[in-house]
Amino acid sequence: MTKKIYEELQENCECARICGDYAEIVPDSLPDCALFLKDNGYDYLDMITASDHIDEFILTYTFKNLKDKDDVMLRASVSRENPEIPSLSNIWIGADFQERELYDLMGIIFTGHNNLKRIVLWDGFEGHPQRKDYKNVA
Amino acid sequence: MSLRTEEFVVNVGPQHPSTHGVFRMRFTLDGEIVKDVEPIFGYLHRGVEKLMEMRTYKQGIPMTDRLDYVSAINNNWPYVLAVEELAGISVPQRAEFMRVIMSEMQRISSHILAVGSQMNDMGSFYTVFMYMFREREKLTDLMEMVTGQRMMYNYMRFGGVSMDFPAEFVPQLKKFIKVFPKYMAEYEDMLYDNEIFLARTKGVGCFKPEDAINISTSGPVLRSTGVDYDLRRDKPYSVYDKFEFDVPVGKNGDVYDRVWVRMEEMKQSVRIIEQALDMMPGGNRFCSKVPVALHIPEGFTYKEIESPRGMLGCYLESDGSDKPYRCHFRAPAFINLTALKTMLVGQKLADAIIIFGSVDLSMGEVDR
Amino acid sequence: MTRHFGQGMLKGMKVTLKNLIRGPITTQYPEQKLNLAKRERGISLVWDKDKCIGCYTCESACPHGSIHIETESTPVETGNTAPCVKKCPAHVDAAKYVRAIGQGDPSEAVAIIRERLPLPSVCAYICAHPCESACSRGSIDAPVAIRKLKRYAIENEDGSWMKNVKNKPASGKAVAIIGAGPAGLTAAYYLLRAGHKVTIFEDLPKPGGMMLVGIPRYRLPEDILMKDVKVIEDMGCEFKYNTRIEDPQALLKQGYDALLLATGAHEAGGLGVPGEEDPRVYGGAYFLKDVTFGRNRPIGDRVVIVGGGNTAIDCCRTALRLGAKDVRVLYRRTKSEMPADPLEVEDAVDEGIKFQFLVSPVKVYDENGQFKMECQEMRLGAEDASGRRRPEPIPGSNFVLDVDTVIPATSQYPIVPDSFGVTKDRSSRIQVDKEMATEVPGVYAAGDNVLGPATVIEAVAQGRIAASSIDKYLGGDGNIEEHLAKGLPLPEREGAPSSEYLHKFEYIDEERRHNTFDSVELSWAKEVAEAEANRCIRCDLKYPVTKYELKGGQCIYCSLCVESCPFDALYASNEYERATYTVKDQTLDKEYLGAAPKSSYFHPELDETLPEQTLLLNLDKDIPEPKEEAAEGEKKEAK
Amino acid sequence: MDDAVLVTTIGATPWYENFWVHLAIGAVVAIAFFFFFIVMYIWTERRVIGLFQGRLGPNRVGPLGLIQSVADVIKVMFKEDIVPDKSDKLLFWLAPFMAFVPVMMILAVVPFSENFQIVNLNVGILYVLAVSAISSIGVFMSGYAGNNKYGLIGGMRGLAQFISYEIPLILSLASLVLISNTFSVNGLVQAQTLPNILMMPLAFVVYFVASLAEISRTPFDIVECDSEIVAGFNIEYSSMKFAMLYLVEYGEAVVTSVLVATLFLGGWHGFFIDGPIPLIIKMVLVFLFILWIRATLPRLRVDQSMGFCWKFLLPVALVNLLFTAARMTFFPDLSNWIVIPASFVFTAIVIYLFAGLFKPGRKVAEND
Repeated sequence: MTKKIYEELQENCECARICGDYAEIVPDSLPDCALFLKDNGYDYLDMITASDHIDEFILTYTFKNLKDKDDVMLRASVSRENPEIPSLSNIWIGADFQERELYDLMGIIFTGHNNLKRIVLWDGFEGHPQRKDYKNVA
Repeated sequence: MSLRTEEFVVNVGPQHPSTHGVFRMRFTLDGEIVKDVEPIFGYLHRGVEKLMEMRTYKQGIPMTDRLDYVSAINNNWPYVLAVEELAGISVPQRAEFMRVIMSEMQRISSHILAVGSQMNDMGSFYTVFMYMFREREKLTDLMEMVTGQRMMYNYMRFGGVSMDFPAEFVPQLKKFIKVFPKYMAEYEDMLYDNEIFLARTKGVGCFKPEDAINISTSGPVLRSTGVDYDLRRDKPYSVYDKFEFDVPVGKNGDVYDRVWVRMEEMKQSVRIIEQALDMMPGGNRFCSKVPVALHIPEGFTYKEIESPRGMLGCYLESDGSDKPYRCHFRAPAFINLTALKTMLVGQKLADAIIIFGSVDLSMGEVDR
Repeated sequence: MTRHFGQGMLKGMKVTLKNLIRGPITTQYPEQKLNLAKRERGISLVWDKDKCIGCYTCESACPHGSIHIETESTPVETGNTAPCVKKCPAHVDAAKYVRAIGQGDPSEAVAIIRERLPLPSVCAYICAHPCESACSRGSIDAPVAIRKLKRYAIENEDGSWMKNVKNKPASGKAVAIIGAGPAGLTAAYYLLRAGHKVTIFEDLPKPGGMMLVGIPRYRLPEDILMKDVKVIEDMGCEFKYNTRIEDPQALLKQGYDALLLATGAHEAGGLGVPGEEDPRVYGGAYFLKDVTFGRNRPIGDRVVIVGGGNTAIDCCRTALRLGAKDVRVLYRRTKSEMPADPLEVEDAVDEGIKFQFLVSPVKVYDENGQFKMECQEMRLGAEDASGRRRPEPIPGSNFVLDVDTVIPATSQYPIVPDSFGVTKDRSSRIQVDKEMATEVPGVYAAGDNVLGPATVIEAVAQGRIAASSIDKYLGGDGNIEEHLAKGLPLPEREGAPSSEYLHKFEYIDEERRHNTFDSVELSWAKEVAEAEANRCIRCDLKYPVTKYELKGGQCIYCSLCVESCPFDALYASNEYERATYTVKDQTLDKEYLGAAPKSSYFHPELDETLPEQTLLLNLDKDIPEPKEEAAEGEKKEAK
Repeated sequence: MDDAVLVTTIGATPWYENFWVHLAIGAVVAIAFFFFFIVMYIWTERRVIGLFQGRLGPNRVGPLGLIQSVADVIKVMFKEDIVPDKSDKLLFWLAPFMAFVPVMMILAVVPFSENFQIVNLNVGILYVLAVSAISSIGVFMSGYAGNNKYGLIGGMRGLAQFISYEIPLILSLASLVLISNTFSVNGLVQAQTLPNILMMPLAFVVYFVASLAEISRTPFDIVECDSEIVAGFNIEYSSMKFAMLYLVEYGEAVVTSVLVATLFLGGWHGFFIDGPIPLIIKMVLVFLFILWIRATLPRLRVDQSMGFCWKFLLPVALVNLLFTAARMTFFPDLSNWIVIPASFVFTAIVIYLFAGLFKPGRKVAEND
């Protein structure tokens, strides 16, 4: 019994596909899906993470509705050649550091992020250590 | 002739008495007023998430201790919950209660450290810090009695906990719980009415609820602004739905409210421990039988618990082998730090240090 | 707005003054800590030389690879029995025969099996393999597939075990056995070996008892069953089929000197709810028996099986093979508490059978032709005596299922008519003493009619005991041991046992699996079986450890190794204080530790290099008798 | 004994009456007194604050750790003397002396007993104020010379605090001089048949709080607050120079407690015997009270302490001076029994009225 919010999400952002307790979306439609959620009470961006599945990166976003105590999960997959996805840091300031960390460790470029530099590693570091194919260059 | 003034940059750098760990902030100061702050991370980055991909599930448990080393037991919980859900392991009732008791004790000792070092940042030269550490020492003894370790407990296992409570533990814990509120009253005398404490904390580092939600802060930082959200009550995991406890919520999100929320949470933890001790079933089933090198079918899950610093989550992906495919921890302190800029800019240097201390971060979790 | 003119500060200063008067409650020195439970975990590890068998488990369990072990390649006999042998009711020497397969000699393996088990082929297919649950390799990654290896052995053996069979001279006595189930056949085999004449009375047309009717053909093909029975027939046992004995004691007067009742437990338990006498409620055991003889009633498309044991799984997979479209199993507890064999449950799930947990039937009724069953959701409450959590119904959670047939596979019980003349307990199981003898002299009983519904291997074990006591009763010495194996040299092993996690079972293709009763599992090739056999860490042997080293600096004292050791050869000692100094690499050994009673340190000669303790009390000086900290703390608070 | 006249003839008086010999002996006694008490104060502070905080304090070196501070001083002496390269070498070298010497010079005026005083200046009070101002310059000089941003901030804060708290200090002394109409310190002590604290409680409060700020002790130790600006002015110093700056802090504590004891608690007047012993007892009591404050209170922010000085201490000191002047003109020879209760009541009224001015913390939306 998928949640009501997912049905609404599917009507508004046409590219969302519901499976079980999370929604698969196309990367470019991420901002308006997020805005849609924000207007319907899911205004707390909980977590952004990414995992490297060799030919693609799967990004997972979770949102919370603090009033009705409900969670929503969005997942988007981004190809390995150009790992681009619109950034949420202008809607949620909380996304700023998490996106920079993913850029730093996973090498995913968040378009529209105003200060996308390495957060955890020093700037001269080449390569993205969290990737599966990262050979220890040093 | 106009006096030419110039802003200068101060590195409140990795070696600084009140950065609670290896953390550097580059302040641009105009005299005493902070114009801009730029946090610099990475001094304690050990790549825990990459290391966990090279270890089996069980070998990953001691790694999670090293995340937020101030409240080590709470780190095990989301990881263990995630693995239990993916592998379909059931946890006996007694183990659930043991987990609750140990993590609530850990919450008290973590809040003690937070409030104690907060007072020390304000200059009361370790006095309140020392009194609180006297209590923390008793708690650490109790923890050592159960787990054998004082800091890196490595206590939780998939399907329960690693060891049963020894016989002397429960009476000692009951005695501690009876004595602790008296000591708490002592701290409150020293804190709440002290004019200088009020002068330094009331209205300092105000933080509006909308900002708190927008910056997705969590834990005492979020609750001090008036947003009433606590995972233990709103999205109960384990056996938290069996206890009744109330969630302290601040009014105007300043340093005073954060200290008040932490002190109240300590009292609520004592209440939870009392109820847990009564409700704990007897017997000696503290863990269900699970092989050491567990093989988990393909899948992913995201589990969250309420750690003393906020919502500590573990996103786990498994691919059927005995090693996690991807394990990401949502570190509450790391995300609370994004609130640093909105809180600090415009404050004085002395206030900036206290506001930064009230966010209560532990660098192991921030840098991972 | 209260006026602040310093009264708050004074309150604070009162507190500091109170603490000044209270005096320094500084953190006590560890030695003075009173109630520290004597079980500390990770401070310094102690390794027990004689318990350790060199299985390298702790080395692989350590997250930081700080344990380094070197063992000799030739093992040593230790004489302690492996856990799998202890757990097997018939004490089949599983460790030995798995080693034999590992050394590439399946016929030797069959010889070892046959020393304790006369029905190897049957057990190779359907044994409940309690040995695998006790396998210490199971606590590492996954147990060794002992049953599957037994199957590989019986398929590739050349029957060389027959050569050193020794039959005792004919004793001229005759024994009558009622029931050709596992217990009966085992007893017959050993009594024939002991030289007695044996006739078996079976009321079914074919031998096998529960093995024939209780277990569907896709699990146990008929030719495998007949292979074992033929061995017993060739030994001269006389089978009388389709003869139902009403008064067995009368046989004692017709020239039989002893009697064994091995009638098994064929009666199926009911649903236990109103409306169950409807013909569409088809008892589990009867359903399987009718399917075996091809005389089962049609079960329609929607079949619901109630129960969680092996019988339930057999019924649902059989129903699927009979063409039922929607097969569903209801069980009132959860998946982890199902008594059925987890591998069987996995196979059922693979075949598309739906499982619904925490559900139990309320009543069954017929509504204008459509058979309906009302069920209720359950919730697991507190744990009862047996450690399993008792399901409690959730009021108002009833829902109705449209079904064609309901198969209750909850429990089975034996039927022992009074004419047998033996005392029975409440659920009509025959009371026997340790020697399997009933109170009537010369009359013995074994198998499910004594145990209630149990596994084949337990029936075989009881059969053995009955055979030796009957032999003693008939004047023999009661020793039915056989020595068939020729004995192989102990296997060499360099370093750690193979750590690859095999466990690959191949099955026949999907379509054959759903419609036919062919055996589901395919057998293994030679190298797959030997690879699996070499995963065994040989608990009854010991590869003496020449070097056991713990890198002190690298060890993080998480004690995962202590928990991973299947033989408790590693434990954490509570030398609290000394371990805090940086410790160079030490070779750990229990004797070494115990050497210097005073110094609780790994290396006694390291003691001199230790800097003189300033902060902590010197261990040699007598530590002041610590006063009861809690009470004294209490006194202070009360003051 | 009338004022000593500066007699320079040699040989006319016996050798012990000779001025230069008298001066030499006095100097030796003063310096011995000064250094002995500095070392004792260091030990007392660490020990007493330890006891306040429920711990033992140094107890390893010598009986009860008495020789601990001596050991510290010796240790510090042998440390390497690092001079930062871009620092102002001359000022860097001069600063410790500028800070340390004036503190010692104040002792010249302090009367240890009826007739033993190194120099009996008749303008003793002015001399004390003038000399103590110099040491504040030394502090700022050390902050500036070390070419360290923290040092600079510490120095600036120190300068601001010393200058602003100088004024209430002078005004409270002025009211003292009014009563005993003499500037010489010995004269003041002789006039104190009853300790001045009873006659002038308000002056005592102002003087004590102002001198706390002068020696930058909690709650005003913003000069060298280690939680914000690491070590304030003496951050770049090591070995001998650091020892000097470290002794400056305790030297000022010794000098302040001596001055408070002489000016307000009746100097060498004792119940049974006069002379140095009651003076030393009073001095130690005053220092213990300072320690008690240090163990409890957090520190104020820079602007709060300036605000406190200008908005609270200064008006109170002025009102006190006005009240004393009025009393001396209209009823100069009022008996003590009326003066003491009247001045206590007056103190209570003034503090109560002025407390309204000083609300802790900024205006917060709700009232707590």
